[in-house]
Amino acid sequence: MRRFRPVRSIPAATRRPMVAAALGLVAGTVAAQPAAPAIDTGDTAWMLVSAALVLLMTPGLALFYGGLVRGKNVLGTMMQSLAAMALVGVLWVVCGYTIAFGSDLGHVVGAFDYLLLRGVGGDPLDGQSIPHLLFVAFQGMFAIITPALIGGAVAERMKFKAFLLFMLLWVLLVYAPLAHWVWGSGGWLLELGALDFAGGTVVHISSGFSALIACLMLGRRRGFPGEPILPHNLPLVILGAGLLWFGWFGFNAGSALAANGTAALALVTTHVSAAAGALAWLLYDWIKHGRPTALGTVSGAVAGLVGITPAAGFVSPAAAIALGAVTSLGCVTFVTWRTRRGIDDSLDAFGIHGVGGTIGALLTGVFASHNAAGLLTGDARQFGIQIVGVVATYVYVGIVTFILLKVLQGAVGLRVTVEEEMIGLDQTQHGEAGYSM
Amino acid sequence: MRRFRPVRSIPAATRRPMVAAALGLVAGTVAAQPAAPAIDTGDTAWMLVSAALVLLMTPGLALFYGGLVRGKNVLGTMMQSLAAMALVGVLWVVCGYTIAFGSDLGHVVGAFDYLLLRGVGGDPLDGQSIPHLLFVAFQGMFAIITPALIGGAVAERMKFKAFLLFMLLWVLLVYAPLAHWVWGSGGWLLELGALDFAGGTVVHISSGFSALIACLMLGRRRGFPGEPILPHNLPLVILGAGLLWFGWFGFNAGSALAANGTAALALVTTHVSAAAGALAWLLYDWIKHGRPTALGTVSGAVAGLVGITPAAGFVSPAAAIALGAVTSLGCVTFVTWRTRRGIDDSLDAFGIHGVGGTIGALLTGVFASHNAAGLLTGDARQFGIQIVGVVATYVYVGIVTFILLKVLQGAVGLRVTVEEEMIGLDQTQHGEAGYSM
Amino acid sequence: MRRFRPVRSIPAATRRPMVAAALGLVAGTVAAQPAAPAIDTGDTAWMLVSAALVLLMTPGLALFYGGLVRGKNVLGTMMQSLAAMALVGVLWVVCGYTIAFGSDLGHVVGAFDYLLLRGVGGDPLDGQSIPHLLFVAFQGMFAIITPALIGGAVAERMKFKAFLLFMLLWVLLVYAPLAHWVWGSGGWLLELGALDFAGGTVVHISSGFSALIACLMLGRRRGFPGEPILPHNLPLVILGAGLLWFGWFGFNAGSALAANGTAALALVTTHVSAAAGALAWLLYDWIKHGRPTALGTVSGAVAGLVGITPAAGFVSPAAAIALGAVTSLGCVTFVTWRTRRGIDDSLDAFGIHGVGGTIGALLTGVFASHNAAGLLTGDARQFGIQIVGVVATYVYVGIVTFILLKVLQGAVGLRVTVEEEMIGLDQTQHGEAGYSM
Amino acid sequence: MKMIRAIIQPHRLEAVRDALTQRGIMGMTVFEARGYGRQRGHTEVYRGAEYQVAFRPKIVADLVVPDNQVDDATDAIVSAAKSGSVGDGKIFIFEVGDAIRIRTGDRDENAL
Amino acid sequence: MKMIRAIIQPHRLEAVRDALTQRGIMGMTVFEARGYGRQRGHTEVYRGAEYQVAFRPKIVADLVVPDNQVDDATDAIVSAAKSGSVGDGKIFIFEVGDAIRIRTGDRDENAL
Amino acid sequence: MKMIRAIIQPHRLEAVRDALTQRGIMGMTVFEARGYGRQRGHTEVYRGAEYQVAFRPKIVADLVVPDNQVDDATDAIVSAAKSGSVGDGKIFIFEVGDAIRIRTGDRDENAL
Ligand SMILES: Nc1ncnc2c1ncn2[C@@H]1O[C@H](COP(=O)(O)OP(=O)(O)O)[C@@H](O)[C@H]1O
Ligand SMILES: Nc1ncnc2c1ncn2[C@@H]1O[C@H](COP(=O)(O)OP(=O)(O)O)[C@@H](O)[C@H]1O
Ligand SMILES: Nc1ncnc2c1ncn2[C@@H]1O[C@H](COP(=O)(O)OP(=O)(O)O)[C@@H](O)[C@H]1O
Repeated sequence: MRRFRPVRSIPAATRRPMVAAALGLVAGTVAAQPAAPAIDTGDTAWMLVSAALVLLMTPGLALFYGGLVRGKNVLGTMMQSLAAMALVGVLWVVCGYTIAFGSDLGHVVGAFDYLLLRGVGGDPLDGQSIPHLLFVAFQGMFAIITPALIGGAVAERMKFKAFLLFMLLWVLLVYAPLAHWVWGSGGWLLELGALDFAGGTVVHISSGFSALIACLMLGRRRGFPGEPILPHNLPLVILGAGLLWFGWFGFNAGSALAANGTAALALVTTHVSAAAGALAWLLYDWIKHGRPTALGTVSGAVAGLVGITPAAGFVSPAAAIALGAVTSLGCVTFVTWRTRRGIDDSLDAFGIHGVGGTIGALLTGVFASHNAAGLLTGDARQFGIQIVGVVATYVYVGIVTFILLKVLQGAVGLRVTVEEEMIGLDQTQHGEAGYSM
Repeated sequence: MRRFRPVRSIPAATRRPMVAAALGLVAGTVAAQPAAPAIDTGDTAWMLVSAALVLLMTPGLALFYGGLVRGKNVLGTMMQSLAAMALVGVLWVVCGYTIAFGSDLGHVVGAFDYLLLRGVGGDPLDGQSIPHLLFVAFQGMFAIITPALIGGAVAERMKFKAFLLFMLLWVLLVYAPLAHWVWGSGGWLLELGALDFAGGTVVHISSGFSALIACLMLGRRRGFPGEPILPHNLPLVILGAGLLWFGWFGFNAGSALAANGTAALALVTTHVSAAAGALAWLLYDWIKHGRPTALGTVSGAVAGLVGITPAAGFVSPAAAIALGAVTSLGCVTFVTWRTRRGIDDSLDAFGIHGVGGTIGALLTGVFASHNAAGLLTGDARQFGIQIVGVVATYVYVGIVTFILLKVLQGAVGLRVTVEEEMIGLDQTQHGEAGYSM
Repeated sequence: MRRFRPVRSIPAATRRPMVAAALGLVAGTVAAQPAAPAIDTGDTAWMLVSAALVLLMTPGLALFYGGLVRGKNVLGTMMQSLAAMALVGVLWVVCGYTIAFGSDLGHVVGAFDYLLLRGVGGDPLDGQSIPHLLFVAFQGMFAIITPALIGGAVAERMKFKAFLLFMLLWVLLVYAPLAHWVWGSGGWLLELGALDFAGGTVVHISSGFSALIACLMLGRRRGFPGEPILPHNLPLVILGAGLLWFGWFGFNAGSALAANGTAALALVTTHVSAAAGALAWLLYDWIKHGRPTALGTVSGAVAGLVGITPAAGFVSPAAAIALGAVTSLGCVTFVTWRTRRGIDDSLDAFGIHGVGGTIGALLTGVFASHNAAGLLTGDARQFGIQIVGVVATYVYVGIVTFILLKVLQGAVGLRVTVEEEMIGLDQTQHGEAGYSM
Repeated sequence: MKMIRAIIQPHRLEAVRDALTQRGIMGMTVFEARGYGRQRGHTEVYRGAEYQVAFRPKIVADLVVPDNQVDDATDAIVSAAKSGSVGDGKIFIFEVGDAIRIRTGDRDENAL
Repeated sequence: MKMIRAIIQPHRLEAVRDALTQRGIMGMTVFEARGYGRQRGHTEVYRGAEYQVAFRPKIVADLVVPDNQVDDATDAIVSAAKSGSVGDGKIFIFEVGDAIRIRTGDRDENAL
Repeated sequence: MKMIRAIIQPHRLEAVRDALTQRGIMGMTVFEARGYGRQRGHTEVYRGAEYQVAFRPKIVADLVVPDNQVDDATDAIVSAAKSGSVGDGKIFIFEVGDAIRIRTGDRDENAL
């Protein structure tokens, strides 16, 4: 809900001022405010924490992914996340933010007015109640984890150099423009009225679909799917999932940009969707394979978290249960299918983020009932808009990612040698070993 | 301090408005407030974070417990906590909350008015300054970790199916009613004036005593106590303890339900009690066994955290040091004794949570001096009330847990086969291995 | 920015009230306030969280250091951090706080007025908007991690008893007085106008330089530098670094003592400095050794975090990028040199905290532009003051640490026996094994 | 002098050690290993797919004994490690040419 | 009866096992180990310093076979484990004095 | 051709490898293991209880050498691994029937 179009049918009257304050889109309210909008310490406190929580998700992802690969690739896999923190951390401040949130150019991209954060200070943006700098930081954390998610599809075989360059270009050419479309003032999807509370399209579909393209272009890992390639350390995976669940409260409830009822709603829906997703996959494994697995449980939780992301501030807790369970079952169905088909989306970056993000984005248009309306609450148009948003994201992300990878393939090559793959990325790409005696 | 009876002897006059604001129990103040109580963004920010912190405690517990068992049971042990997140996460929203906090039925249980959170929204409850939904979320995190704690007593041998069903029933029949007694408006222990700031009886005694009953009914692990059964991964245990200490700030200081002086007091007492508990056990090991152990240090910290839980907002920092140290030494004494007696409370769920919770609940009636008074501050009656609260909890929890387990024993069996126990729960219950080459 | 001297050249007029409110040093504003300064719930919420975040850094450090040593010393290394939590947690409340923040005695130390937190309650200190108790807690977390940092230089060979006694005396005789100099009302460095936003001198230089002295007095580990002594578990190190980065937001942005624009600025500068530090070391390794390492990346992040600590609220985000990169390259240069020279600062406590803290403290005097001015913004005097602060810290810390260690060497001995060192500290000092089959 | 290599189920190690100690046979060296034989591997589930894991965890215990203790030792091992189901493991016996105790330089059976 | 010890590159294990299975040779015990020979160790970077790590990870597979299967088995291993570069590993062959299947008490080649 | 198995204290591995290298003996394979012999196990404390842990960590180094290097190698190992206290470890010597270098197919001593 960085910025969404408040629909006419906001249910509780009490919510209106909150929405207005958060968004500054209701003319009257804005007019009523003094010229210099004030900082609210409570909102600021919550957003300081939210930024920190979202940052923590990337080390959480590093653990989640790192535990899933074989021991010889644990550092190579974690390094993809670490490099995102290092590279995109800097990049966002230099020019990423302004491409996404600079003043609108043709509804598709931001201008360079905030280059190197020129003019960004402690005063809030119009309609916000937190320092502008804090908004930059919060958004910057999203820009870090999104490309890091892609690593899951290309794990155990992609050249580190290629991945680093890919992230650099992808954040500038894919992520930042998409963020502008959906959340930037003037962005065309925002103006169209697409609902994406915390990044179902911008974060999950974009990274997921890029991941699918990347893993198809790279090809399968040696040994896949013939040999079992099993996680080397599931406790790390569980820990990573725990940190993701925890950090996701900042991701989703923080997207209210204020410590208010919408944030509380988003926190509750996020939590129950994760729980329902975990429970659904746990039961699926039990029924289908005779045993409930730990990896299934945490995968289901992440699927539930992905699914609720676009919907968090728009749906009721009861709807969030349904949404989480449906997303989780959708993901496990896809994941089973892609494994049978021999598609080596190694850690299911598309299988969970792409599929889950798509389901979530569409279901947002079905279940929306708070701050907006959807199919079930009588707004069929919203569902159509959601489809437009999803399709546009797939198309744009697909084309640009494909071109980027083609260029990099020619320039530096995407894949390590067979020899390097067999020895492992830790030693060959990074000169280190994850574990020593 | 979700809801406590403010005693006559509140020491500092300055604290009264805070208590009143937080509780809405002082008639005058409430009257002075406008009809629709307002949300405070600072309080809301703190409670959003607190809910997230308490959620994080359950993955923390998974690591703490998971590291303590043998490698072949690490996932089985962590799955008990994960399943609590999945199952109780959903259950709480569906009907757990309303059983605990619905409108009072005979001082013992809540009615079904909040079924599926019907009517729960962004507006605060009377006397609170945070969205009602946020209160639900915060309370829901407590309902998750409490049954997960029980897993520590039955680790490495209980059927997963039995544990899952047990949690389901236990949350509805034991936890939710108890929460109503102590924190629900109209609950009989609340009305009696029992002090339980953040869950000494509701969380720790209830889970601890259930754990004791469960481990006695299940019997010992094969090899216990003859063979040494040692932790397979102490760094995981330490990490888990670190996350617990961190999350406990949300648990205890969050129980002030506001970002105020009481929250600050609870944060300080929680911290120093943990430190004192750690120090006491460290020194105990050193004196008794010649070497200070890492496991002893973190066990002492957890004991200190448990002990201060009912007292956090009621005692001075200096009293918290005493309370933490006494609780820790009480726990280590019991734990040593139960091991000699051959009681296989495997990870000391009763030894730490039951014993620590009992000591803490009683000492609350001794040391209370802030927002309440105790034995040392001249209110002997409070100590009596504390005893009543403790005894009532033991009796109710004991009876219901025993019946539940008997029923489950007949229905699905409680314990895995000898063969399964020897191979390990990870493979036999979950079809996975914690670690692979 | 616990307390800094607001310089004449505060750039944005809007920042003044915030500074004034946070510091209570602008007479007019204070006079305008009512007699009893009010608590701000938003500021309090943020500081509750900040205290929790800084506490989490010590378990984070335990993992960071624990993963870097050999498996036989993992618990011994983590115990240094755990013991800091236990011991200093209690010590701070008993007398540490009052030595640092009690009423000024001769500009060098605090009096005993706050012994056992006598008179410290929920009301704020002059010029603050958070409960006094919360300020105590926040400061107490700094006092825990600082001595724990020293452990990195003496890892794998120092007697636990000696380390414990050393921490006890060092906190009282080194840390608390230094904190008084820089942040205590009346402290001579504060009065001189030294800038140390969150502890570049107090935390990093003090621990780093003590670490250097300690490792020189202890001598090298057996086998160093001839044999490779490599980290036994780099995923733990990466996890620890992730928790440090996360917790550092509390450390630095919390040092604003309020949820305001300065906190937001500090959060952003902290984040980008960490990212720039990580990126710089990553590229250094790549250019110098042909491969970018995971350990280098996280070491660079920590270096960037250390470097920005004194500067966080005083510099622009763009300057923070430069500061982070320069600090990181300074650290890697020193670390390479000290290894060649055979100095066994085992985990680079001086190499990162001492060197990084020194660079950061000096660059604060160069880049300061927010709430203060530095060399580049026309205040050469500030740079001189920074040098005075750094030199005074080195001299005082050096002398007292040296004497303390000499005394302990005579009294209990500093180093374990050769036999114990070869078997490992886990077994010989703590009677435990980190990992079992 | 012979080396007896016993490949056993991991949870039988304590029992085997006890049985040997009871017969006065002290000293062994133990390895973690993975084995594969007639015993069917087990199935692991990984995100909706089942994988056959051929290797199962085993403990390998190597003990060097004088010739006259070989039967005693193998009896002890068999009795303690046997459950009757596939996968109980094997014992292999090797000739040892010489033995040296590093501490003293004692050789041959004196080194044991 | 002989024990064949194959010291191979870790990533060759699955191929070796397949090759043996194809020739009907079942049963082996596998250890993780570290080896050092002609193959140059590798360099690890640790905070600005380079260290030569002599030992490289290896898999040791021990399999006991009847005398008449030794050549077949070694052929299978060599063909599956060979890449042609230094470090491919070694095979060593040992005489086995006796074998016992713990489950049944079968001895000698019947125990395999 | 003999296989020398040295069971040593873990912290002696580097010294042993150096001593062997100095005498021109290259190549060995090293395992982590746990041992139990005369050396008393150690006590571990677990929440107020003390447990006797019989097994202690050991390194097992297997090296195959031509017959004429056996004495040289054992001398090197003994000198580097000896501290004089119980637990220093053992050396066992086995006859090796054959050796093959996988890379080249070289056999016997040429394979070393
Ligand atoms: N030919 C062999 N060579 C080496 N080890 C073997 C051989 N056959 C079996 N083993 C080891 O013995 C273990 C048990 O053997 P298996 O055939 O599964 O059961 P059983 O011994 O009951 O017949 C295997 O897991 C493997 O470690
Ligand atoms: N003499 C030896 N004794 C025991 N193991 C050896 C010996 N020589 C080599 N090895 C093992 O074989 C592995 C491969 O040997 P190496 O000389 O590096 O390559 P190659 O076999 O291609 O000549 C080593 O890493 C080591 O584990
Ligand atoms: N009979 C044996 N068979 C196999 N390994 C043995 C035997 N005796 C000792 N060992 C190994 O040698 C190690 C050292 O033996 P121990 O008796 O403790 O000391 P020492 O060699 O000094 O007499 C043991 O830990 C064990 O690994």
